[in-house]
Amino acid sequence: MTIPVTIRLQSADFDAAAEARLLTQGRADIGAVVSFTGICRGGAGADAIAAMTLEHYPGMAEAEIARHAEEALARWPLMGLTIIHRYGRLVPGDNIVLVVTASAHRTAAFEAAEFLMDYLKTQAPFWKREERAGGPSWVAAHADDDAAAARWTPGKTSSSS
Amino acid sequence: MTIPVTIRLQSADFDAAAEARLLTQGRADIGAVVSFTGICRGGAGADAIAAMTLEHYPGMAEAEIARHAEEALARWPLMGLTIIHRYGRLVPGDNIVLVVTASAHRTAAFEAAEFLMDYLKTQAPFWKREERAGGPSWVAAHADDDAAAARWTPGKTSSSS
Amino acid sequence: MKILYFAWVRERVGKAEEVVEPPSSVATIGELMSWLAGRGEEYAYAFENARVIRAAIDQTHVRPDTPIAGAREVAFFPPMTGG
Amino acid sequence: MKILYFAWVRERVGKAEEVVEPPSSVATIGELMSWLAGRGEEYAYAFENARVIRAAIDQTHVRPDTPIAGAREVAFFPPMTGG
Repeated sequence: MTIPVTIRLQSADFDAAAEARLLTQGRADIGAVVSFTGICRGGAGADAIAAMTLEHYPGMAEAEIARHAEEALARWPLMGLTIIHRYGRLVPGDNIVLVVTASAHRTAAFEAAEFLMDYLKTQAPFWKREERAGGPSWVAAHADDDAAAARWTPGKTSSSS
Repeated sequence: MTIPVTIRLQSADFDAAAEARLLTQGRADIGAVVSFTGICRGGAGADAIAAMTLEHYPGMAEAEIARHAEEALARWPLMGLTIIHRYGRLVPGDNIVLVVTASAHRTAAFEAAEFLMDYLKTQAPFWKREERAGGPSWVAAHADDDAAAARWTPGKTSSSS
Repeated sequence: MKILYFAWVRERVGKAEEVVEPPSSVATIGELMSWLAGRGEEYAYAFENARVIRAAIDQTHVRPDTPIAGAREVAFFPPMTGG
Repeated sequence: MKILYFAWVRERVGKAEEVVEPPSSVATIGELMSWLAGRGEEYAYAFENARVIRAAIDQTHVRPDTPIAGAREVAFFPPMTGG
């Protein structure tokens, strides 16, 4: 059976509900659907941002996401997978990223979605530039994101990263 | 700040997308939304089911779910939480349960959603009765669901349950 | 004391609820199950494997050794299969 | 050899891409970064903390000790912050 996999990079917004519906409609073998939506936060006070620009490396971004989608399909018994990552200028409240996983049982759906999000945060070539009152700045990578991603590597614990 | 919490037990279907939208609309502090939808599976061959009836203990079901919602709010920095559990007769493909968690960051949203699903599976007073060609039968509890729920109890590992 | 039955416990007992007056020697949930099991064939069938049956007092999960004194509503049911 | 720059590496270098011909003594990604850093003030600024800069050869993540022989496209960028 072919597992439906959708990967899209786009500047346009996405409809998380419609994407989840596409994975499940007309099927009776899916028991669990997990949907993760990442949203542009506005911050507060001096940290408030007016907008964010997501830069990406065209070609490599698609390849990296596809590679991790393949890995997720190999590790968990998924019945459907959708990954959408936006690029360009976003304002607070805008959607950034969507991961939808479908499986017979909830554990596979949850784990695969977390795995993909951890890898998107640390391996997919995207960079966030925030516009604040004090001027624009590039978002720094977070050590805890690296630790989160490391937990999926056999023989590697988060404390070693 | 009051955290929006919605808990509903109903025979009617739910709209996962509309529920998620209710949690996030008009806000710019939410960075992560995790939505879990549990769906009635149809099974295959001799295991195929025509329908499923979800019996519940009115009053206690609401109380148990509310108690676990409180616990999730105490353990994770959530900014919104919606739990909907259906009862009554469902056919394959029908929605059963919805958990939506909103937070600033993905880890809290993912963990709280998994915690709530693990507890709904093992502690909320619902019972599934499946209709098969060979007659109706009550779904047996799964040891791995108990193990999944036990991982959230401090000092208790899944192997001890 | 009001007793509720759910799922296959309800089907075996043949009713969803009833009011009973156990003797004062029946002090715990486990003893209440034993006492109910002696009330007839359908009860004996429902409680034949009492170890798998879960109980709640006034809508809170309890264990077999929990005292029933003061309970208004006691429920018996199989392990939960929601979610 | 085509070189791409992203995010603040791109801003510091002042261009998104260029074609360069490093001498044959430049064998690895790390050596390429050192060689680029010597091409001018903007490059020195971009690569002043080379340890934090990530690299890809032909759209695959590589380490500083990876040889650049045969590379068509080399990219330099800060740690990724997608998702």
